[in-house]
Amino acid sequence: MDKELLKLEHINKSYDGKQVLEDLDLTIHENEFMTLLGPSGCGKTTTLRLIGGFELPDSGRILFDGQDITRLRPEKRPVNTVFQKYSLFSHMDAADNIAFGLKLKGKSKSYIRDKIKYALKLVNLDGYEHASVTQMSGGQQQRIAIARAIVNEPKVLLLDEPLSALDLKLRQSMQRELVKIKKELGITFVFVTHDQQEALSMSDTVVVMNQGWIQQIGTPESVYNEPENAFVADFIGDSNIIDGMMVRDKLVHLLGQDIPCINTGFGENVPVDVQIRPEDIQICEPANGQFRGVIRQVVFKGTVYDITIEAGGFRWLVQTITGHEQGREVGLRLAASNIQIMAKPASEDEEAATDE
Amino acid sequence: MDKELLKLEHINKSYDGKQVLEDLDLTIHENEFMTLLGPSGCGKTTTLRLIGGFELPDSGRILFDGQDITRLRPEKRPVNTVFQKYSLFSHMDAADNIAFGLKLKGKSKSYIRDKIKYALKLVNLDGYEHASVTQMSGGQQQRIAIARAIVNEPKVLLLDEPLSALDLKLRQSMQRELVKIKKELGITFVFVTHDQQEALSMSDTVVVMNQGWIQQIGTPESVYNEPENAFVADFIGDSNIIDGMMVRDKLVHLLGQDIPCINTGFGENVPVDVQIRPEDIQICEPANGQFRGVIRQVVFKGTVYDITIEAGGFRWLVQTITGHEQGREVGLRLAASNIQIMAKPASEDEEAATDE
Amino acid sequence: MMQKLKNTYLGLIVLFLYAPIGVLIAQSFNASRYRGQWTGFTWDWYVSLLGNEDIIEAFGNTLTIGLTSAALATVLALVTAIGLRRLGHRSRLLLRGMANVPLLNADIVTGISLMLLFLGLGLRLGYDTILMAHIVISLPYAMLCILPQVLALDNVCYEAALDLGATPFQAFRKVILPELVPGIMAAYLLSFAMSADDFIVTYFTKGAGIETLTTEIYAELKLGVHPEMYALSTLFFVAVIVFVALLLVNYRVISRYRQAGRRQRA
Amino acid sequence: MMQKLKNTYLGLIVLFLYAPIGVLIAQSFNASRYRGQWTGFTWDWYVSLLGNEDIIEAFGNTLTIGLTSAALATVLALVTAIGLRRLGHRSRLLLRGMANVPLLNADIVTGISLMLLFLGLGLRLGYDTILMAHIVISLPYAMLCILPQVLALDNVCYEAALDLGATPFQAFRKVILPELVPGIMAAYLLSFAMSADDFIVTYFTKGAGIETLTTEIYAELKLGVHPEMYALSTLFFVAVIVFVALLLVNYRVISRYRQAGRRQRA
Repeated sequence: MDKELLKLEHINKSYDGKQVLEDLDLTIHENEFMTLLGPSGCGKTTTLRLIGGFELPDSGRILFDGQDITRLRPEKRPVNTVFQKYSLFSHMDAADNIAFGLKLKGKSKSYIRDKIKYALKLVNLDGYEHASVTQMSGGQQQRIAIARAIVNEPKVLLLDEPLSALDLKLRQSMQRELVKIKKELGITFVFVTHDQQEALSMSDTVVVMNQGWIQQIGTPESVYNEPENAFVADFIGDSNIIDGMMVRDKLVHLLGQDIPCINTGFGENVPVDVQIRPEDIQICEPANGQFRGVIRQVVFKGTVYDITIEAGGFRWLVQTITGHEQGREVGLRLAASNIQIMAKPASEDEEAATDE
Repeated sequence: MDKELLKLEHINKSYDGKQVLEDLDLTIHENEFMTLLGPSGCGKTTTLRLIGGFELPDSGRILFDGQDITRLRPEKRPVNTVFQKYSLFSHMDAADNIAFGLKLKGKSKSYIRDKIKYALKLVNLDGYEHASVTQMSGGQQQRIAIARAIVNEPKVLLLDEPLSALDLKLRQSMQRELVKIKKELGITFVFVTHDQQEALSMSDTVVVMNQGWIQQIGTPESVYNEPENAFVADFIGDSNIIDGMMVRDKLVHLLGQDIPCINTGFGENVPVDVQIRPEDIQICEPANGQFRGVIRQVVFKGTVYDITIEAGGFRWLVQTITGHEQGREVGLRLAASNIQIMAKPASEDEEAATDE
Repeated sequence: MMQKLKNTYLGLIVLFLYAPIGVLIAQSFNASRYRGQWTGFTWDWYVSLLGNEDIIEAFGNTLTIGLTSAALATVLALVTAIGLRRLGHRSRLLLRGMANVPLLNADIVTGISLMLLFLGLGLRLGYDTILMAHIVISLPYAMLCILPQVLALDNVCYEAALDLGATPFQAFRKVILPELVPGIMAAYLLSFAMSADDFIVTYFTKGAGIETLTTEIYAELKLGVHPEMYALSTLFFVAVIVFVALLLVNYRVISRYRQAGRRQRA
Repeated sequence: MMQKLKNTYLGLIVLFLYAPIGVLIAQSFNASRYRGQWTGFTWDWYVSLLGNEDIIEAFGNTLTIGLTSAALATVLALVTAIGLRRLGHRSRLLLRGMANVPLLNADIVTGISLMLLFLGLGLRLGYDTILMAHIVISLPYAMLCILPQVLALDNVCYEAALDLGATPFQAFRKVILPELVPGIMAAYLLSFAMSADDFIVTYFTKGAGIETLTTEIYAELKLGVHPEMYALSTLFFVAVIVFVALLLVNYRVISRYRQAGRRQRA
């Protein structure tokens, strides 16, 4: 990873007596695509607004390239923001929107014209200079917002759920475009979203947040495959999360069975959370399984079947490519490498998110 | 399948000179969960409204249990409807909403009270008799709307995208509940949606519609695995759809290669559309593949990786459980049973839906 | 500092709007007949009001004309709004525009026009002509209250009622009408306010021998200084306050419905 | 059949609203001084209007008072609305309510109150007092136009401007103010209409020797039948039509913005 660019140290922030961020530390590197991911109210947007300068922390520091910018006004910071929506100036056309920041900085006309042309090309809106922004679709408006931000050549581009107002197909194509733009510009992106799919498919680094705490920082693969606690496991993807007991290294006691796993270092006879992804469970003959159970429900989802199996007193969610017959008795097998052991949460903040 | 209950014969319908339904025939059986699936403007909602009596066909007949109900007024039909949204009477509480139809029919007070209690229990809103419907969440409101419809003991319940206003998690749990309610009541459901996932996971029969035509009728599995044309293949799930040529039975010419398949009866040297699901493609060493290509993009999606591979002049979408390295040369293998051959569309209506 | 300046400013605006009425109220309790000299507090002017039969009669006229004209204007507005609902978009816009013109027209022009019309039709100016004139001036306001609600009505509720076995008439009476209650209430209250507040249209259409409160106040003030009239105006103002409270309650009901709608959409 | 009935009904309603003004217009072109007898078409009354210096002067007063009071009321409303924006929800609701009370108060009560206030302050009634009175009556209407737009302003645009390097003052001038133009225009036009249309408040606050168009019409009509006044009223009505056209254009602009907003949300 490149050198450190932005550093948040011991940030605390509360609104109306409610603690939104608690002793937050975060380091963002040059040229990184970092995503802050979490449910609403987890503090991800507040973190972004602190970096943008729209909020001041109650305590703590923000360093940019080693310099303290904690109390610098937003208009002086080397960052630009793409907001969730409504942020275009509706009385200006596309080109005037894009030129807004450059005109304030007193750039020359020819410089501004070239920049507008370049930015529109980058966001795939060649020739839209004089389009009225109120006539544009949601996707086009967000592209103009991106163009307006990047012509100022920020060191860091902040994106506050920029795609949340778009429909699914458009969102997916904008995700691909954003990654492309990021590569072309070679600057740092800090992206906020509550959509785990979006976070996984776009980012270099995913920061999972909940209730003002950072739950886990890692690559998309590590966050998905090796969640550090039940909240992360549950929030990202479907999961079976079961209370277990670590008997000793590489052996976990689960629903009455001792099951081999590959985790070590938890100690002996320690209560743990055990996570198994639904696609990692094999269905076999009852005699061959580690657990024996009955298929309760089979739902065809297109690519996969969602199969609910009651075994060992737990309703397992299993995903398979082939269908199975409802009511049949089956066995379940777990490969040691697919079992993820997680320490029990130290505080309630790390507990699994409950369905609303 | 049980006996025929509802029959639409040669239905034509146009608005303002635009043909919405064209010579539509559809048979709905007793106790069937039928879903009408298609993009907006495909005529699915119009079909439902014809059954409900809110529209009259320009020509054609609607038979219920053998009797012609084409011109029967909505209030006289043995069907009830759950609307998309806004349909509760906001000046009445939950119980009065549910009792509305029963009171009009002059049922006794005790009958009505029992029915309300039963219906609220069925939709999991025990004890909400006197709740103000304007204070309820979207999911609760739709449950009340379902309760209000079913207390009238319709033979057929029509559901017009009832879940489209709900968010993802709630929608999924309501899908499960609807299937449960359907089983408990044992009546016919006709469900309209544009969400293919929803259609596949709930229905006995899926009717795929586009531009006023029925494209395919079948079980969820058959519609997904054996689409009859490129529109269905593209609309339901991700697909690779490639122009091919049927050389003879069980052999198709595809991107310069002759590939074995299992389809017969297309004739010799006939142009066809070939569909391969992204999860059905195996990546192997270049030397072992039927096609040889280069990995262009790898996107981690959680359960699977979306891998874009350029091979034989086509950009293949492949889904795998394990990751692959971008830029590497690989081979692609297709099992004969995973290749779906489809006749070229007879009219433009059946062409693949284009991304907007 | 900034905050204090802002509060001072807002305070001045309120003072600006309310100082006149404050002076009026003070004057109505002033024992002296004359402005500018405060000789003590008195209820006298209010008491003498109650003994003034002309005023009692004018009050009766204001009340009955207001209640009747508001009721008729509201019914006409409701029927018109429902008629407009079924029209095409263009003709609807045109008719809405036409209904709004009288809103802006100077009251004195409306008054003269109505007088000419009534006289041209050979009517004797009196109670009936005031009533008709008040319907004409209230109707655009009543439309303003009712039309948006009628146009916003979703067909879905009507169809849901049919679906559950209601005839079209039952669906209208049991589902559509109750949904419109807030708008109808607002139209009635506003029409009544327009009727009760009006001076100039009444003045031109009333003929001799009949007065409403506003014309009575005007007539008495022309004859000389009458502190009773200050008392009457003060009572008028108090009535407005009560009235606004009623409107606010009604507005709360409307906004509760609106919020519910918004929640449904969200 | 049903359709025909409905169209007839809508036609009657329009007739009901416009018949009075039709009679007025007809009378203004009637060669006879007297109602009820049509002796031929004439432009005479319009021509004699132009020769009437009193009326030309009254027109000048209406125009300058209207333009000035509307400008001042609009500026006051804008500043007040921005002040209200930063207030808490409860005090905002209270102040909005207080600003609405004068809207409903009978004009005659407002007129008497203002007269008492001005006399109490020792002012001589005349041009200046009319101007002040018109600001007081226009201000609530101006607020009504501007406040919703100011409250609906999204902070996001302001923050986006800061983000792009604007100082808070630049952000206000270049981003916030242009977004408010439709509301400001509406407030100005409506305030002007209120000022120009007013009779009774002007009557009580004008003093001797100065007239606006409405008081001039009233004064001349009291002296006897003056067909010139019918002509003047007709012109007044035509001005209202032009004015409504202006408002509609402005409304189009507002609704285009609104639709854009709605599209963004959808």
